[in-house]
Amino acid sequence: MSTNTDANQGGNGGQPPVKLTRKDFVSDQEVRWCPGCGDYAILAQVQKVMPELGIRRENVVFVSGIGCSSRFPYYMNTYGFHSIHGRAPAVATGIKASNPELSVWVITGDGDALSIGGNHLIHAIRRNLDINIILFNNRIYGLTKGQYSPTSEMGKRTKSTPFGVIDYPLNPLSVALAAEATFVARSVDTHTQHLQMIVQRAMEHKGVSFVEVYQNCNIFNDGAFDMFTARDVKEDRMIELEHGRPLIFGKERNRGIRMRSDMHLEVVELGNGVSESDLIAHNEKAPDSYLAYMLARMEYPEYPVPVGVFRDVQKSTYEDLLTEQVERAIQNMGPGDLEGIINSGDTWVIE
Amino acid sequence: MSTNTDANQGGNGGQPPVKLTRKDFVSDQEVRWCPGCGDYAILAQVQKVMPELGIRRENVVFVSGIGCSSRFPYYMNTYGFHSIHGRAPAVATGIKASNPELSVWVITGDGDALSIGGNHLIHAIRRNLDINIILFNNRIYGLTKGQYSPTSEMGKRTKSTPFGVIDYPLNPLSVALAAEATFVARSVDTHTQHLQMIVQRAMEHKGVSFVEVYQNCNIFNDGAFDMFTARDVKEDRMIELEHGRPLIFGKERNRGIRMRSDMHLEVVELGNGVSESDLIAHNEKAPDSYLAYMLARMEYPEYPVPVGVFRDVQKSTYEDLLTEQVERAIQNMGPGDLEGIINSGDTWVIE
Amino acid sequence: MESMTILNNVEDKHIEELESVTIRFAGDSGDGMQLTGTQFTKTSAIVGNDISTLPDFPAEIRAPAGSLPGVSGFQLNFSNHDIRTPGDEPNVLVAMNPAALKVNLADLEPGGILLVNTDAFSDNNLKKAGYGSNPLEDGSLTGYRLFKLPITTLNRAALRDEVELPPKEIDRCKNFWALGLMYWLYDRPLEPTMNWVNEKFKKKPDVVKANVTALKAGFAYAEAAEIFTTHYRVRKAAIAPGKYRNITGNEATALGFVAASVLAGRPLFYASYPITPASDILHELSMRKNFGVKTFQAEDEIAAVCAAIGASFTGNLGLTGTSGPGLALKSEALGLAVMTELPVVVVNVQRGGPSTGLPTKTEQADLLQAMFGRNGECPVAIVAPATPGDCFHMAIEAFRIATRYMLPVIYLSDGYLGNGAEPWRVPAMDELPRFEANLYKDPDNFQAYARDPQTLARPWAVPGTPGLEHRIGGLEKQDITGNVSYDPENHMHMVETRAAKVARIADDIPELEPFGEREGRLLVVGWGSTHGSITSAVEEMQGRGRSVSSVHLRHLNPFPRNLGELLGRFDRVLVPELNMGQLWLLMRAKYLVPAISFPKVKGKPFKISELTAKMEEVYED
Amino acid sequence: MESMTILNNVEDKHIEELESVTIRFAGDSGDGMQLTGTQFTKTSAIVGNDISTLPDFPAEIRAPAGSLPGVSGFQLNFSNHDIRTPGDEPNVLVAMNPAALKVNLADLEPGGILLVNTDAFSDNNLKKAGYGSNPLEDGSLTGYRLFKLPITTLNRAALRDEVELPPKEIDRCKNFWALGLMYWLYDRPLEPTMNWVNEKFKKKPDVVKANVTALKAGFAYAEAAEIFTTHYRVRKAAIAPGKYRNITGNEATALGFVAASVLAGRPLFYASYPITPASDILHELSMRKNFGVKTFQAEDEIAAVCAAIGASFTGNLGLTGTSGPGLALKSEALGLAVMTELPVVVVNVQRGGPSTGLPTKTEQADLLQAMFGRNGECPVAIVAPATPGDCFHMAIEAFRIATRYMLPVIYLSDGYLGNGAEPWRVPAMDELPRFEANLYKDPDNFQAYARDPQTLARPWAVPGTPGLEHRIGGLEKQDITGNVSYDPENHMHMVETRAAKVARIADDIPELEPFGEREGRLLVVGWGSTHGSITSAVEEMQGRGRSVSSVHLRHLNPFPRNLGELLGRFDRVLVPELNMGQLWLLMRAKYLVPAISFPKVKGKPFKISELTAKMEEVYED
Ligand SMILES: Cc1ncc(C[n+]2csc(CCOP(=O)(O)OP(=O)(O)O)c2C)c(N)n1
Ligand SMILES: Cc1ncc(C[n+]2csc(CCOP(=O)(O)OP(=O)(O)O)c2C)c(N)n1
Ligand code: SF4
Ligand code: SF4
Ligand SMILES: [Mg+2]
Ligand SMILES: [Mg+2]
Repeated sequence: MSTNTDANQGGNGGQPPVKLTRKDFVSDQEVRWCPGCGDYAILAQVQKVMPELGIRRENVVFVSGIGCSSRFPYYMNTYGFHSIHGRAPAVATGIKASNPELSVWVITGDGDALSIGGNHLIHAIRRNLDINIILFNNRIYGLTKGQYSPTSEMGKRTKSTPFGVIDYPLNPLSVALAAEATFVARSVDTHTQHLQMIVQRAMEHKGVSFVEVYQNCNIFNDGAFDMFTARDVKEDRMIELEHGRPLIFGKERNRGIRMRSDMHLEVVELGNGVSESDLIAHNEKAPDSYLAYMLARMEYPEYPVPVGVFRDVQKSTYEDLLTEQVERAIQNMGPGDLEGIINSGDTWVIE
Repeated sequence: MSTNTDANQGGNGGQPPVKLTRKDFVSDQEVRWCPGCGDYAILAQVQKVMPELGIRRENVVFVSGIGCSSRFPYYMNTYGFHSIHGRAPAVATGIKASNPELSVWVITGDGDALSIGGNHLIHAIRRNLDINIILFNNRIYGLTKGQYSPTSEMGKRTKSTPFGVIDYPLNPLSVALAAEATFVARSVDTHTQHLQMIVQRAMEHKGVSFVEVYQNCNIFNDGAFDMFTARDVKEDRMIELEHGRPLIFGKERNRGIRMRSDMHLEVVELGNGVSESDLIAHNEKAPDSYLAYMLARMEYPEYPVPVGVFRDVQKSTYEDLLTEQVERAIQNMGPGDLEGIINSGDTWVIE
Repeated sequence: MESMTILNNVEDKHIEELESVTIRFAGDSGDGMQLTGTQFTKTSAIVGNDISTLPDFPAEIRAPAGSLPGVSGFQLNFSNHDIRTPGDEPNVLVAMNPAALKVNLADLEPGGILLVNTDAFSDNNLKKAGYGSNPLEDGSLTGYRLFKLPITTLNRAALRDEVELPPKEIDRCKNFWALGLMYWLYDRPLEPTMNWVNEKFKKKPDVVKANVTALKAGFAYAEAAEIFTTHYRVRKAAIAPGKYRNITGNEATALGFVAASVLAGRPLFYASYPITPASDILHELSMRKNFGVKTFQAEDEIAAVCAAIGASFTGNLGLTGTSGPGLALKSEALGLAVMTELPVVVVNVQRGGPSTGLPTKTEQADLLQAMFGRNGECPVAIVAPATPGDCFHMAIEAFRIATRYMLPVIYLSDGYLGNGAEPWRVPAMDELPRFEANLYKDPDNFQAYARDPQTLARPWAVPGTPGLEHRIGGLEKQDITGNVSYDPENHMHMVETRAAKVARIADDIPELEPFGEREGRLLVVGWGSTHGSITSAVEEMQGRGRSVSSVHLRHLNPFPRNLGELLGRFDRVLVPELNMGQLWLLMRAKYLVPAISFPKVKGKPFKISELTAKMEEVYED
Repeated sequence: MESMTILNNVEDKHIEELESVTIRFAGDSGDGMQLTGTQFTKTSAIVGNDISTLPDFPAEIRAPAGSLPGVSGFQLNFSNHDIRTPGDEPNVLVAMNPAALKVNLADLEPGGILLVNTDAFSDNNLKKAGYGSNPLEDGSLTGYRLFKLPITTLNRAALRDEVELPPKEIDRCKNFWALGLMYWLYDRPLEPTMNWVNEKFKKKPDVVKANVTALKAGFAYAEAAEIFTTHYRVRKAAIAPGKYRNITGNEATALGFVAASVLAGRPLFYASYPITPASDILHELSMRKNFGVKTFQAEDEIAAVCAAIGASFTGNLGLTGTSGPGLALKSEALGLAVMTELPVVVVNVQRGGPSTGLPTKTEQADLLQAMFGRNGECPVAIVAPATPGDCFHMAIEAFRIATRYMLPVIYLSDGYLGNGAEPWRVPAMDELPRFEANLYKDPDNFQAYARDPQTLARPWAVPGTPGLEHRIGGLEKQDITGNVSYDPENHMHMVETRAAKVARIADDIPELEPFGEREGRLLVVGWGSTHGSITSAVEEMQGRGRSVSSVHLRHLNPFPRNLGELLGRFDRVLVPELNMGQLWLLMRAKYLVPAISFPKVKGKPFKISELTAKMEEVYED
C-alpha cells in the first residue's frame, strides 16, 4: 500500500493530527436553507465530528451535486466542489484516485444520487474508493420545488404527480449493498448523537462509506419521517442496530426480529417462549451482505425502521490498488523515461 | 386495468393469436457476429420461442443499445430500434408507456446495461414496465475490441487493464433485485433448452423481466464461463432453480444448499444426517427478494452457479397505472376539451 | 357594494391622468409579493389596460427571512396604449423590508414614488440587508418621493377586532393592505381581488375576511389619511376586442402542446426531468391526463429525450422539455432522433449559463448549442416564441414542422418568457392551424427511408402496423431502404438530405414582415423574448422620426426566406440579444452582412432605453 | 545471407525507376492485410523512402469470412520525394479474395497492377462477394494488368516440407508469400521483416520458420517464374536526417500527453470510456503507469470528464478522451470546467456522424460541437493536430494552454490521424517546449478567482495546501473572490472574462506561415487531418504555375492573429473540410470573407486530384 494514512487519520497525508474545533470548520458563507430545514442539523453534526479525529482542514474536500443538500460544501471551511447534478461521485473519484491523501466526502440528495446520479453512485461504490457518501434523503426534490424523487412513496401527490406517483420507490441501502458497498449505515437528521456517531464511523471506515440520512424538508415534504422518528414513537418504531447484539427494540425493549424458516423476517414479542437467542444477532462484519440486505428492506409499519451500521467490512480500496499498480510498474519497468519511450518501437535513422 | 392483453398474449393488442414459425422472425439482414459467437445461439432461441405464444410480428419491438449484442434487432423480422449506448431501457420505456399493446424487448450487453446504462436499467426495473430485458453477459466489451466490463473479474488483464482490473465486478442479478425487479432469471447461451424456457417465462411474466445470459465472446474472452457451463462439469458446478423444489445439484444429485444459523449459505452433501428437508426450498414467489438475492450471489467455485428463475412476483405495471390515471382523469374531468382549457383561468373580455 | 361606495368617494378627489405606470412590489419571499403583483395585474387587465409583467424570484427556496437573497419582486407595467414590456425603470417601488429596498432601489426612476413599510426597518433587518445606517433616516433617499408607512402596525390595527386569527396569520395579510393602498393610488376597483379571495379561501371564511378587511383598510387609509396629494388614473387601452386571460409562457407552452395533440389527432407524450425554469411545463401537462396526455418524469434528461424518441416511434407526439444544462445532456440522443428521422420536439427554457450558471435568471445563450451541439453534421429545426402568448402558437408550429418533415425540432423559450405573463387573447378554435400528422399504413413496397418528394419526409410507420416491420437506429442509413450502410457516396447523400429537409421548411413558413418600412437606415433583428423591448424601442425611434425597422425571427433554423433580402435593404443592421452575439454570428456567416451585435448577459431583459440608446449610436455611426 | 544472394541476383534483371508508388493490400479480416501493409511500410521507410499509410478496418469485429463487410485494407504510398498522403488511387491492388476485389477495384488506377489470389475465387466466395460471374474470367478486368496467382496453393507447396504446422497455420502465412512477391516487385530487402518475425515469434520457432519461408518463397517465385517483365525501384527520398519511427496519431497523442506530464512536472490522470477510434489512447496510456500516469476506465463519458475535472482540481493534468458521441455527453460537464476554470484537456478523435454514424470512418464534423456544444456562453480553447506525428506536439500544446490560462482545451484529432501512421522524426529532448504549470501556494490574501494580469488565469490552488481552502462550482462566480454571485453586472463581466482568456491565447501562439507566397490568387485554408492532401495538392498547383498558397490551422479557438490579414491578401479563399463547411462558417462569421467551402463527408480523406480539380475551378471562376 502506498499511502501512509491509516483509517483513523484519513486525510492527513502523514502529517500529525491537529487540534481544531467545530468553528474551524464553519466557512464564512451565509447558510441558505429554509429555516427549519433538516440540512442544518446534519451540517452541525458534521462540523462537530470533523475535529474529533484531528483531521486537517486543507486535506478535506467536500464534493456535491445539485440540490438543496448539495449547497453543503459552501458551508464547510475546507476545500469544496459544488459540481453538477448527479455527478459528485464521479468528481470525487477523480479527486481521490488522483490524490489518495485527501479525505473526500460526497454530499448528495435522493434525486441527485438516485435519479440522475444512480449510475455514478453504484460505480463509485463498487470501486470501493475510500470516500464517504452522505445521502440526504428527504424523499422529494427540494431545490426544484417539490417534484417526487426515487424515494417518494407510491401514490404520493407532488407537483409533477397530481394524480399520484406510479413508480415503485428505490431503497437506497439495498442498492448500495447490491453494488458491493463495504460500509452502509443510516441515521436521522434530528437524532444528533446517533448521527454524529454514524458520521464518525463512516470517516473511520477505510473504503467507501454510504450513509443515508433521513432529512426533513419542511417546505415540500414536511414530517415525512415523523411517523417513526418522532421522539415519542421512535423507540417503538425504529430499531438501533448494534454489532453482535440481538435485534431488540421497543420502549420496553421487549420486541425483536426473528428469521422465520421460510426466510421471512418477523417481529416477535419477547417472553412466552421467545428469548433473545431466537432473535437475529446483528453482524456488521458478515462477509456476505445477506443480513444487511434483509435489514435494509425492513420498512415501517410492518417492521421497525433500522438505523445504525448495517455493514462494515474491509476490502482493498481502488486508490490503493491503483497506486500499487503504479508503484509496481515503476519497480518492474523503472521510472518513466520519456526519451526512452519516444525512441522505442521500430526506429530507423536517416542520415 | 386498461389493456386487454393478458400475460400469455402480450403484444397482440387483443387480436387473436397467429400461427407463425421460427422463419417468420428471421429478417433479411446478414448476421454479422464473429463466427462462433454466443450471440448466434441466443438469437436462434429467441426466434424459436417467439412463435410459440402466437405473438404477431408487427406487435413486437426489439430495442437495443450499442455493442455486438445490440445488433440483435436487425436480425429479428419485427420492429426494431438499435438506439444509442446504454439508453435502450429509456427508449423502451417511451415505447411501452406510449403504447402498452406492444411486446417490448430490450437487448443489451454487460457494458451497455451496467456501465453506461446502469441508471436507466435500474429505473426501468423499478418502474416495472412490462418489458423483457435480456442482458448478454460476456464479461467484456466486444464491439470496442476487448476492454474490461463491469462484470469482468478482478485482476483480469484486458486491453485497458494491462496490469489487471482493480474494480470489483457488479453482480447483475443483485443489482436488478435491489432495484425491485419482479422477474429475475439467468441462463447460458449454449444451454438451448433452458434458454428457450427462460425466454418464454420472461415473455409470460407481466411486468419487467430481467434475464442474464452468460454469452461466450470467443474473440476477446473465450471460454469465460466454461469452467462451470461446459457439458462435462455443469451438473456439478451449476444448480438449476426450480420453484418449490429443494436446492439440489450434482451429477448424482447428492449435494444441496443449506442455510447456516449465522445466515451463511453452505453447500452440503446429502446423507449422513443431512436430508432434503434441511435444504432451502426454492421459492420464486417469495414476497421478499431475500432468497433470490442470496442465490444471486452464489458464485463458483464456492458455490454452484444458479440458473433458472430467481424471482417471479406480480405487481401493477407502470403502463397500466399510467393508463389507469388517464382513464380516471377522463372519467372525473371529462374527455379533454381544448376550447375549455384555453378559455379557463381568469379571463376577461375586451369589447 | 361597499367597495363601490369607496370608489364613488374617490371620484371626488384630485385625479391625474397617466399614460402608463410601472410598479414594482418587493419584499421578503414570505411577504407575498408575487400574489400582490398578480392581483394588481389582473385588476388592471380587467379595467382594460394593456399590461406586462416580470416576476423575479429568489434563487433559494426560502432564503433566511430579511436577507438579500430572500428578496422577491414583481414588476408590472399597465398602460392606456399598447405595451410590450414590464417597463424599464419602475415609477413606483413598494419595499416591504430593508433588503427589498437595498436590492431594488437602484432601479427606481429618479423622483419615483417609494413606499416603505417602516415596521420592518428594525436594527436586525437593517443589518441583514447590510445597511450601516437606516436609509429612512440618513437622508440617502432624498431623491425620491418617500412615503413611510407602518404597514404592519396599520394592518394589525385594522384586523385586530375583525378576525380571530393568530398574529402570524394577521401579519401575512399586510400585502393586501399594501395592495389596497395601491388600488386607491391608481384608482382600481377592489372587486376582482375580493372575488378571487372569496373563491380561493372558500373553505376558510376567517382568511377571506382577514384579507378582504386588509385590502379595504389599505384603500381606506389612503383615502382618509391624505398622505397622497394626488391619485392617478390610467385609462383603457385600445386593445383588440376578444376574450383575454393572463398567461405565462410556460402555461402557454403546455397548452400549445395539448392543442398540437388535439389538432394532429395524435396523443402527446411528455418526458421530462425537472429543472428550473422549465419544470412548470411538466406540472401543467401532468394535470392534462384527460386529454390522453401522458407525462413521464424520467430519471434524467437523457432518459427523458430517449423516452420521447421511443414515443415518437410509436406514433405519439414525443416531447421533452428542459433548460440549458439539460439540453447539453440530450445532445447525443438528439443525434439519434436526427438519424432516425423521428418527430420529436425538445423544449429548452433557457436560463443564465454557462454550467449551472444563474438558474433563475433569463438568457438567450443556447441558440448555438441548439444549432450545433451534437456530433457530426446534425441539423435540426429551431423555433422560438416571441412572447408568452406566442408560446402557445409556436408549440403547435413545432409539432407541425416535426411531423410534416419527420425531424426533431428545438423550441427555444427562456426564463423571461416562461415565468413572465401577458394578457393573451384566447384564440377561437377555428383560428388554430390544422395539420395532418398521418401514420403510414400501406405495406406494399414499403421502404422505411422512402421520401415524400416535396418535404423529403420518410414515412411515419409505427409498431403495431402489419407489414411495416423495419429496424432503425443510429448507424448511417441507406437511402430508401433504411438499412445500415457504410457506403461513402450514400453517406454524403444522406448528410445532404438531412440538411435539405431542414432547408425546405423555409418554403413553408411565413416571410418576415418588417415592423416599419421595408427599407431604410437601420434594421433591428431580434429573436425570442426580446420581441417586446425591441418593438417598443423601435416604435420609440420611429416616433423620433428615425428610419428604423425591425424584424423578429420565430424560426431560427431555417431562417425565413426573405431575411437575406431584407438585410440588404438597410444601411445598418443591429442584432440585440441576451447573449454575446449568437444570432449575429449565424447571420454574418450566412449573409456576410456586417451586422452589429448588441449583447447583454445580465440575467435580465433589455430595457427600452438601452436599446434606443444603442440604436441612436448605430444610427449615427 | 540467403536473401542477400537473392537480392544480388535481382540486380541483373530489368529495373524501372519510379518516383512514387501506391499499393493497396486487401483481403478478408483474417488474411493479415494490416500486418502485410505495416511490414511493407517499415521496410520502405528503412530503405529511405518517404511513406504515408492508410489502414481501412471493417466495422465488424469479425464479419463472416469472405463477406464484403469483412474486407480489410491497407494502403501505402512510398516515394523518392516528400509525400504527405497515402495516395489517391492505388497503382497496385493486391486482392486476396473476391470480396476484396469487389470493394477495392473501383479505386485502382486505370491500367494499374491487379494481383489476385485465384485460390480464393471459389463459387462460394464469389457469391458472398455478390459476383454473378467470375470477374477473373468474364473479361471485366481487361482495363488492368491482371496477375492471377494461386497464392494459397503456392504457399502450401513452399511450406509443406519445411514446417510441421496444421494446414490452417500454414495458410495463414500466405500474406507473407504475397509480401515476398511484392518485395521482389519493388526491390525491397527481406531482412527488416525477417528480423521482425524473429523477434515477434521468438518463442515459436515453427511460426518463424513458416513465415520466413513463405516470404522467401514469394520473393523467389517472382524472380523465377518471370511473370513480371519488369520490376521497379523507388529511390531514397531526401528526408530530414534524424531518427525516425513509424507512429500512429493515437500513439503520438498518448506519448504527447505523457511528455506533457513530464515537462510540466505534474502527474497525468486519464479518464476515459472506450469508444472507436479513441480507445487506443486508453490502451497506450494504461501501459504508462511507470510514468505515474493513472488511467481510469469510467462507467461512461460523463463520469470520465468529471473524474478528469476532479483530478485537475487536485493538481493533476486531468485528461479525458473520446469520440464524437462521447463529446456530446461531456457537454454539460465541460461547462463546469469552464466555470471552475480548471485545466482539463478533452481529446476528441472524430469519426463519421451524426449519432453512431460511421464509427470506423473519419470525419471532421465536430468542430462546431467543440466550439458551441454547451449551454450558455461557454468558450473553450481548441487545438487540432495536422498529422499523426503532430499529435505528439499538439498534445503538449493542449496542456501548455490549459495550465497557463486555466481553462479546458479540446483537442480535435480524427480517425484518419488516429489510425493512420507516418514516419515521425523523433524529437530530441531539448526540442520539446518547457512550460511551467505551478501550483499556487501562498495563503496571504488568497482569492480563488484573482487573476494573472496577462493571461487572466486564476490560481491553481489545490486541496492539501494549507490556507487555500475554498469552494468552487457551477454557479456563476463573483470576480476575484469566487463566491457565488447572482449580480447582473458581475455576470456579464465574468462572461466577458472567460471569453477574454480564450482570446488572449492568440498572443501566445505562432502566426500562420503560408505554404507558398504571402499573397496571390487563391488561399486554401485547412485544419486537422487534411494537412497532407491539401499541401500536396497546393504543391501540385504551384508546380502548374498557379498562384496558390495554403495555411493550415492547428489552433481553432482562438484563430492565429494574422489569419484575417492573410485572408485579405488573396482573391479567393477555399476551405476544404471533411464536413459540410464548419471552419468555413466560423471564418465567414469572423472575417466576413466570401470564402468558398469544399465539403466532403464520405468517411474518407480528400484525394489530391479532387482538391486540385476544385482549386482549378475556383481559380478560374
Ligand atoms: C442537469 C440538471 N438537471 C436538472 C437540474 C435541476 N435540479 C436541481 S436539484 C434537482 C433535484 C434535487 O433533489 P435532491 O437531489 O433530492 O436534493 P434536495 O434539493 O432535495 O436536497 C434537480 C432536478 C439541474 N440542476 N441539472
Ligand atoms: C456514447 C458511446 N460511448 C461509447 C461507445 C463505444 N462502445 C460501443 S459498444 C461498447 C461496449 C460494448 O460492450 P457490451 O455492452 O458488453 O457489448 P458486447 O459488445 O460485449 O456485446 C462501447 C464502449 C459508443 N458507441 N457510444
Ligand atoms: S426546500 Fe426543503 S430541503 Fe430545500 S432548503 Fe427548504 S426545507 Fe430544506
Ligand atoms: S467480438 Fe465477441 S461478442 Fe462481439 S461478435 Fe465477436 S465473438 Fe461475439
Ligand atoms: Mg431530496
Ligand atoms: Mg459485453
